[in-house]
Amino acid sequence: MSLLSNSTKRGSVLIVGGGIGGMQAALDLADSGFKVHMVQRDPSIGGTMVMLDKTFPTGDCAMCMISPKMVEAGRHLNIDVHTLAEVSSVEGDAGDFRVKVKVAPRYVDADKCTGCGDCEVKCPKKVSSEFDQNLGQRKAVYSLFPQAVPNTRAIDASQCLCLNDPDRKRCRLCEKACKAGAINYADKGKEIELNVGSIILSPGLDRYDARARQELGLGRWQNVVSSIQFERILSASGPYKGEVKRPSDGRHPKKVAWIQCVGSRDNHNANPWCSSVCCMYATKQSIIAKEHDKNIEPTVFYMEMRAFGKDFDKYVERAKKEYGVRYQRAMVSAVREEPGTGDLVMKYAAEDGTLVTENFDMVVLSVGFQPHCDAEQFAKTFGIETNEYLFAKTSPFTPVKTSREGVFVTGIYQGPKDIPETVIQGSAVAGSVMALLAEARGTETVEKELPPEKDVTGEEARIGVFVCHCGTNISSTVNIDEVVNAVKDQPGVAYVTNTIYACAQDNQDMIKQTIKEQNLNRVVIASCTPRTHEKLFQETIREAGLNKYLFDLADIREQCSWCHKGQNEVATKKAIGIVKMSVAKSRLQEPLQSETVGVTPSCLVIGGGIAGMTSALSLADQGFPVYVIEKDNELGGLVKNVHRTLEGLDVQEFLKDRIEAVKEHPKITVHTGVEVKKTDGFVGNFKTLLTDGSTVDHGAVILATGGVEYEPTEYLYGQSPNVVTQRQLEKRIAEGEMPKSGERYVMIQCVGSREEPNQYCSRICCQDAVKNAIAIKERNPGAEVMILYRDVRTYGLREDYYKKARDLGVIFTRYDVDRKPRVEPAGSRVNVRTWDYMLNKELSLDADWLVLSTGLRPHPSTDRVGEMYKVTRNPDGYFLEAHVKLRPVDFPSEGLFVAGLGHAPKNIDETIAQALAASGRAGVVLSHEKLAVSGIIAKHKRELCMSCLSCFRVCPFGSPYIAEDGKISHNEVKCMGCGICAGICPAKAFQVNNFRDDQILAMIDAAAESEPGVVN
Amino acid sequence: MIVGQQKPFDEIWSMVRDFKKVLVYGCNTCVAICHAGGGKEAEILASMLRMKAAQEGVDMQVDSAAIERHCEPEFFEPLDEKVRTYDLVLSPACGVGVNFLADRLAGAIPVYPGINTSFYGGVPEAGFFVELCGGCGNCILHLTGGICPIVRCSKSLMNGPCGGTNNGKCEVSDQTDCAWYLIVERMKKLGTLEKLLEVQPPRDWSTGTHGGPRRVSLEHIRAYEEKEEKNAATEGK
Amino acid sequence: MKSGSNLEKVIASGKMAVTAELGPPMSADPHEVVKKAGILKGFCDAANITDCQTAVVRISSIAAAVIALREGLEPVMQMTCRDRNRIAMQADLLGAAALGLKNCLCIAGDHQKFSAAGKLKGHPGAKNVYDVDTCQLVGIMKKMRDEGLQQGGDKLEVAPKFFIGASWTPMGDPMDFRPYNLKKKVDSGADFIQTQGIYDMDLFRSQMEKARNLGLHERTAILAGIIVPKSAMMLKYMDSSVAGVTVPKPLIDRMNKAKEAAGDDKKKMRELQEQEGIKITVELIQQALEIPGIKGVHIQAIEWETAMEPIVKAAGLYPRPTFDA
Amino acid sequence: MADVAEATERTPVSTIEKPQDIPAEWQPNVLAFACHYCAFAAADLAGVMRLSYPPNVKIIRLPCTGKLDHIHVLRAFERGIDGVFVAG
Repeated sequence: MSLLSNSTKRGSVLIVGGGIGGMQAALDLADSGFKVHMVQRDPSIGGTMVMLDKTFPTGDCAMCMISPKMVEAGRHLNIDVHTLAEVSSVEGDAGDFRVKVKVAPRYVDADKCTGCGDCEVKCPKKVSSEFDQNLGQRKAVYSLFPQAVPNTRAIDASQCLCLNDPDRKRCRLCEKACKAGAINYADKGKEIELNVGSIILSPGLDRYDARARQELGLGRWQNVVSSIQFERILSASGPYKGEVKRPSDGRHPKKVAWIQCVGSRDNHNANPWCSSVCCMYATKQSIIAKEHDKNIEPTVFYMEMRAFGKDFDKYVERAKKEYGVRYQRAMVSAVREEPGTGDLVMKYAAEDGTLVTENFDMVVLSVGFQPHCDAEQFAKTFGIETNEYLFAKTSPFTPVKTSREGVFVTGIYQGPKDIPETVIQGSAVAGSVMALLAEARGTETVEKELPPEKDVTGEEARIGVFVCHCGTNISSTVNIDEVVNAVKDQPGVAYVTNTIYACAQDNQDMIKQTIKEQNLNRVVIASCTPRTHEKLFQETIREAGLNKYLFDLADIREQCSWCHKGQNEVATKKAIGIVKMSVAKSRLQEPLQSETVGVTPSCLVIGGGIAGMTSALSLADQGFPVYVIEKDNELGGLVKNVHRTLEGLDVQEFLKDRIEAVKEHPKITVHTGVEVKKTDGFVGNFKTLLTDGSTVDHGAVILATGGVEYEPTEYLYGQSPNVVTQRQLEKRIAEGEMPKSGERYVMIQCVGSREEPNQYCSRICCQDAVKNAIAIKERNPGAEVMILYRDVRTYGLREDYYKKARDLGVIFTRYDVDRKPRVEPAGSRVNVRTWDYMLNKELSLDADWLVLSTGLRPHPSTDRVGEMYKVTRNPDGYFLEAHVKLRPVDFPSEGLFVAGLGHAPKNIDETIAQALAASGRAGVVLSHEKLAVSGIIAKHKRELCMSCLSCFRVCPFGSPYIAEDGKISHNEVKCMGCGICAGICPAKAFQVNNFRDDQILAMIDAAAESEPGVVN
Repeated sequence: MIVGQQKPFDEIWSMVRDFKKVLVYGCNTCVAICHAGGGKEAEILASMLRMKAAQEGVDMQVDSAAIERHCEPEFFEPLDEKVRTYDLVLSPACGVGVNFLADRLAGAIPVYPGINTSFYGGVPEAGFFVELCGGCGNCILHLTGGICPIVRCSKSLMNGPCGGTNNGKCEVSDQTDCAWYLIVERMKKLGTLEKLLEVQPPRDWSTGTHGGPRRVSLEHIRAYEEKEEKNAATEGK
Repeated sequence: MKSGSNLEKVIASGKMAVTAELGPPMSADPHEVVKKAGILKGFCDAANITDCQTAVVRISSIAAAVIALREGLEPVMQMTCRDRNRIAMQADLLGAAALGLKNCLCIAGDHQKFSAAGKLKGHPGAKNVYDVDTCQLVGIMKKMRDEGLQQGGDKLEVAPKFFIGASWTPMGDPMDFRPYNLKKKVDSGADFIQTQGIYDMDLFRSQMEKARNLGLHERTAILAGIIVPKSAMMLKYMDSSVAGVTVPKPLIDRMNKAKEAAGDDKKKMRELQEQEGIKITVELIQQALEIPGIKGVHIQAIEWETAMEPIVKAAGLYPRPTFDA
Repeated sequence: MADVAEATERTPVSTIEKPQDIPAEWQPNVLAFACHYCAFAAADLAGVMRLSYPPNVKIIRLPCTGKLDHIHVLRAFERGIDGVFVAG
């Protein structure tokens, strides 16, 4: 990497696109000392993921996972979010780019608007909502979706009555409704200049518009919907509130059909690539639909079921067995609407070729991805090359680097992929930027200076209570004055008042002022939910010199006024009860210090394969010393016996460079022929003893233990010389031994995969088979190649190579798991008999070479290493990451990361991306001298404890431990404050800060004293 | 450790219902570890009794307290007067504690047991207790590879197994391992199986409860008191 | 001669011994014992009188044995270690000898919680004794007989002459320890052994071979225990939940075939199964008697004493040998 | 260590009336213990979507329902709370 010689590097980054990939990169970089400018075209960040209802394979709800990240990004001190913004021009080079950004007018002043939504209620102009895919409606003044970040409203200039009236007289109802005076019809756009060190492109993709395929009837027949529309239908906050209904007559559909590969894997008027995610989201949608409504009968029409990811095959098996989803291997030629009923008639060819027409109540088209319409211009603006399909051009060895130095790419703009891979690439780009701008780390970020903390220990409680109107959201239902009067004379309350918008800047200043004037030592604010606003108010009172934990937030909006609209008298009584409970708790609050713990800025990498080496190099470039521990006597790992990538690049060459770079890098120490003997410590402070006797102090650990190939026992492997594995075949092709003309090669897929007890796809074997088949055919067209497959899973942009193999004459024949091919020796050749579903006959093939596509297994050392670091493995023996979708590189306990085959089978480029991601995540930890420990943790009183080990056995984070003196001690750094120890402790030796038993009992007493609400 | 289980609440209520002022007096050692009679459980039991009394319309005041251990007199001292103001002490301590406090109060007020004290046991996992020793006063674990046939074999056989084993389990219940099945396996692993071939003679059970209540007096600590006791005993005769 | 009992004489004469089983009733009326003794007489050399089998209260073994003796059927009294401590045991043994009983089988006895495997209430709350176990009881009886001494060491004026028996469950687990288990009983002084019910003949042959390798077949008389099956359901029950008994599938299938043959006629179904049961018992007896080291069979026709006659005759073990006084 | 948790003077025990037939206008006073991450978040979402439900319930936020202690539930009942709802 060419390092810029003299000009100083900028310590800031521009991120184009605020989807989950952009957000992950932004948070990693901002948390490790880099200023982030995020440019987003929509009025809110969130991208495609926020439109989804649930995600596979766990069924977690998308919004619950992404909204904490959006709130964090929205409020982060070092992340500036520019919405309704687009980059117009880029100059400069890596380390120093000058970027012009055009910001469209929003017509709402972000500083004043509190997102209360009163304007939206009054706006008369109804418009079809793009977010709800035109199934629902929004107003001209709108927020993209309820949990939008920033939740400042925006006015759709093309729809607003006033903005379309040249002299701005018409309507103006939103201006009247807005108490904060935030509406500004005269808002002009503006252009801003940013000077950044690096650019990350994560613009995401568009969805294929299925109307181009008229024969499927989207846009003509009402009950044909796109898959993203069906996501909105399933979503509880969607147009139908989560009730699965037909758009035509609102009836509950019984027979629902999904049609796969709409717009993907199809050359005429669609896209040739496979969009990678449709098979899985169709399976998920059919499961979730079935969960919503038992008598839905889902059917998925598909060519090949591409469930190649971790636990994906298990998910599909569950769909079949538990949810009765019917998978029909057939392509649907046409969808007609039955006149009068709105039902849909479909024609397709069954397996044995007979034509079938079948009626369905509803049809969902699984549409794929395609680049934005302005993708070509987008690439020109940033000066990067694209491949022929307008995706950003990258190499499998540098999957997140574009052709222009300093400009990186993450997410589906680099190629169709799933959410975890996008999040991995988000952290990977962060890792790469940290390496590029290492010396500029911390130069542009700001730390907030805070006044000294007032010591309130021992003081009588003087509580200040601020009851908020939240515009009309609370005051329209709860009588604020009644609440103020009811709380005024509560013991410990020194001052009570009300505020219009507690979270607005002016009200915040008023609160700080009052704390000083009234000499308050506790603050209770009665407004909205602590989940989004607690941090904000804690920082406010901290700025007034008060310890931030002397604060409690009474939720009288989401949990009172909003859900008891129209029952004012009852809601007011309940609000009083809620505020009294907060006051009761506040009286017993004590100031809490959040300790910090030092960080040893170095990293241990276990495993010297591609993953380990890539992580080591990236961390070393960031300036951190790295210790690589390799069991064998030389670096390289499994990739040692791989010659070419699918794209034909020389892997051995690349491997040699990587090993060279690792050996020469001054910051990397390599221990070969060595294993980890014993390890101890926690994030920032690990101490590991190696088998060669040396010990290493380090702040983070990356587990890159890798995998091994499955050694087959079936299909005569080992008994006949003509039976080889793909790896052995590749070696012989590379050494020129093969192929000879006239030879016939038969390949069998899924050997040792996708069958109990290994019910998972090893993901690389289809690529290997297609790669070798193409190599054979190109070298000697006379040679014959037949591939016996169950599902060819050449996902994403690899689809081209599957087509190329077919064009070169490779014959693909399907077999079923319960009618596997049978192999017998036949003189100097091998006879393979398999059932051909198309011909409905058994084929008998004499093959010169039988090539087995063998799967992958976790490396045998995975268990031992997992045991030592107390990280769990899934039933297949692979490491279990903290969260399948949003923390695919982390482990539940801090400071531990995973990369490569140890996590799950993956291709070389995906391993490299995950390795870069692990170095990015580790970089976040190691970039801090000190790690703050949250104040809300459990505190342990040793003098009460009799070491009965109950806590030791139930703590999910392993923070209680048996100390040298044989008694239980509590490691506060590992504690997450869940309080399970406090729940079980027979001696009450554990209490969780701010959730102590006496505080909870005080709240219970307060709840009991206030009479229940009366329903009228 | 000593393991016990709280008595069913109805049984406790039927014992307590006729009293006006009750103290639930927890012990914070063994019975707390087995979540049966510690300070926390005493508080919970007191709360349940108060509510039961209210439901039955019985006027009863129920308080809870707890001390470190009920088997050492000095721990009782701080609460001695307070305890005497009650007309019943419900002690969820182990049987030792109930006896000890009852002797201390010497009939001033009744002391009722709150738990059923059961056995000396191990705690293989949280909330799971298994009996491993019967306190027979004459240990023979060296003969059986560390597995006690007296307590873990339902028939305390010294020359087992009997005819009642059912694929490794005892005839008494299919959750109970046959001790002798385990002993044979253990002795095989230790390579001393032939030791089991010797017929063990009939045991001397007098060292256990069959020999009457036992006491241990450490001469190097209380030589003087022992002399006193001997003189008192000889004078008495 | 150790005790001079008829059973001892048969064994000593080298002929195959046959013992039967007589379960005394849960009643004070002796006529049940008399009736059963009458049926069994002549078809066995001696009949076991169970001692509160499955820990269920019945006429005591000694009393019922004496009744059987009076009816001319030689009894084998039983003594469990469950109900008496060593003092009561020795007192009862002296009493039994005084009343003329000569054979005694020492068994551990079913645990009181077992109580008839749930069919009856029993006394699960009773306090058991288990002061001594089977081997130790055999040792006590040997010491009383051969040394005229009580277990505690005091002298007996006249020593009781007993033909000492013990039980053996060859296929109970741990299977590989069972031969040593038998050796301990023989070392303690067991003169004859009656095994648990045998159905899996191959397994029993391999266990007997191990017993022979320890030389036990010359030091004691091993009688193979055969339980007469009355129905397929009984066979399945024994296989699944009677400790130490495994029933090979072919036997169960044979019984099922017999049952189905009767169609749905209840009465015929019972008869056909009983006939098949007797046929199976006879086959098992013949196979058992061919095993080297086996000195006889202990036929348990539980609550079906009338089956003894057809079985003993069909097995060619009739008439039983008799000896002048 | 030997703290005597005095019987509560504040609300004498006997005022808790015995369960007779329920008078028409009687309203239950319900208390919920909700885990911060899921149940409390669900209660918020109900508000965001303006779903309406009876106002008889008040929510106490816990870091995790694992933190709940028996005494919390019993204390609620003793103080006259009519129903406790734990969600997490």
